[in-house]
Amino acid sequence: MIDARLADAPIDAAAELAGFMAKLAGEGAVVSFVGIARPRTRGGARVERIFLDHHPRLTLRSIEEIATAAAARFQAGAIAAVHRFGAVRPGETIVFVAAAARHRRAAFEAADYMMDRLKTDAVFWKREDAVDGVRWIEPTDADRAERARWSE
Amino acid sequence: MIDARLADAPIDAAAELAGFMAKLAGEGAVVSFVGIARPRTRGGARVERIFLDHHPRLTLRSIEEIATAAAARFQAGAIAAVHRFGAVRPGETIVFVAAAARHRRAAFEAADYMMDRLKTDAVFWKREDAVDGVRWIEPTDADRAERARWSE
Amino acid sequence: MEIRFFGRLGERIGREIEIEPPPPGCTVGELRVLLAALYPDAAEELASMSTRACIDDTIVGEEAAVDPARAVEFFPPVSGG
Amino acid sequence: MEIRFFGRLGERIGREIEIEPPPPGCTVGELRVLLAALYPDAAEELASMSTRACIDDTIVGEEAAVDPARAVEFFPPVSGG
Repeated sequence: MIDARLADAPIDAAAELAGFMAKLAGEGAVVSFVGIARPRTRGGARVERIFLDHHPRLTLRSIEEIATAAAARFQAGAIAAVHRFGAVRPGETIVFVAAAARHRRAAFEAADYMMDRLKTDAVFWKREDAVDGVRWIEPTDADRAERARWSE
Repeated sequence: MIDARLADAPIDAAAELAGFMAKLAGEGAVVSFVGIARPRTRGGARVERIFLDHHPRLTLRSIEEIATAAAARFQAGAIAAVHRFGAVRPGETIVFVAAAARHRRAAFEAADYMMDRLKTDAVFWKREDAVDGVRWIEPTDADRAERARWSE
Repeated sequence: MEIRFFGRLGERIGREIEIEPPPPGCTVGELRVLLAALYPDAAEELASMSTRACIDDTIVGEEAAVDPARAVEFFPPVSGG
Repeated sequence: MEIRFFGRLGERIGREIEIEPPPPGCTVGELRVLLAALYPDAAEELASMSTRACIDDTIVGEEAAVDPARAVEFFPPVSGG
């Protein structure tokens, strides 16, 4: 069961978790990750909003590909990946992922893997609008290093 | 902010996540783990219930200690650890943990650490009542190996 | 005095029993022997060093003095959650 | 024909523009040169190989043929989510 979606309105992480758990079929372990838009830039300036430009088809396709790869690689019985696009205010949930598996190690790894890939490979173009200016963002070196952990 | 609790009734994981997120103060990453009582023993027999015997003070103290250690070790700004005791039916949530941190790696590790320690060090005595008999359970070799990953 | 048992031992013997206070100077190790005589079905577990003794919420060793005013608790190995 | 831009390029040029169909046989590489002349402020990014070209939802190389009936899209490096 793979549920990959784009959201144009704030994501309610608790409602997502409830919906995800309602569909489980005997898995003993559920790991979820919630990413929340940060109130400050790396430099410390107040962020007014994040703008996530996206592609009408390829963005969702990239999320589906990551979710499907996580399910297969970690034998996760259920996977969810929900991502905002458009304008996101600080404090709003920007991404929710969940993985359910028989054992907790697989559930942790599937969620961790999805986040590392979403942070580098998902088809978004992210702009940070802060009080000190507007910046288009690329994956950080830390993001690339996390992503590299999963290379075969 | 550390919230360690015992629960004598089913845990509502989504409500726990909602309550946890409502108390955050700017952390960008939240990882939660939900453990669900399994419907089958390792041998495949149907489980009628899990019974978690606990100590009136030391059980909660052990959970508090694990939560506090996770917060300190991973600089997690917020930690929750909620555990059932008494009789638990298959499909019911037996444990909920959550960790919030500035960055996702710390949040993942804090939740992972708490689960590995709860599965071996939490003061519970677990009995599995299955259709083929009643068994008192001890940590598995896999549980001990997971726990050992965090030894200094 | 009060003695309490948890887990498998609690199931076998009961959560709490009241026994005659042991003689002054009795140690935890001697209390195990005394209890094993009262509950031969649980003798092996009572004698096992994997069964820990606890007084006032603190794990104690075999030489710890038994005070009839302070309950002694016996814990089989914990299972974790 | 339709050309679409995303991310920083979309902000600079606009999401979608309509241009005169390029001459038959035009490649994606030649289209970049043509667009750079139209949008000198974006010339550097249009020429950069880190800006990928995409036709029919598939990333294509510099030698790919431009068909006026099929929009070409230009993607700066993705940021991830």
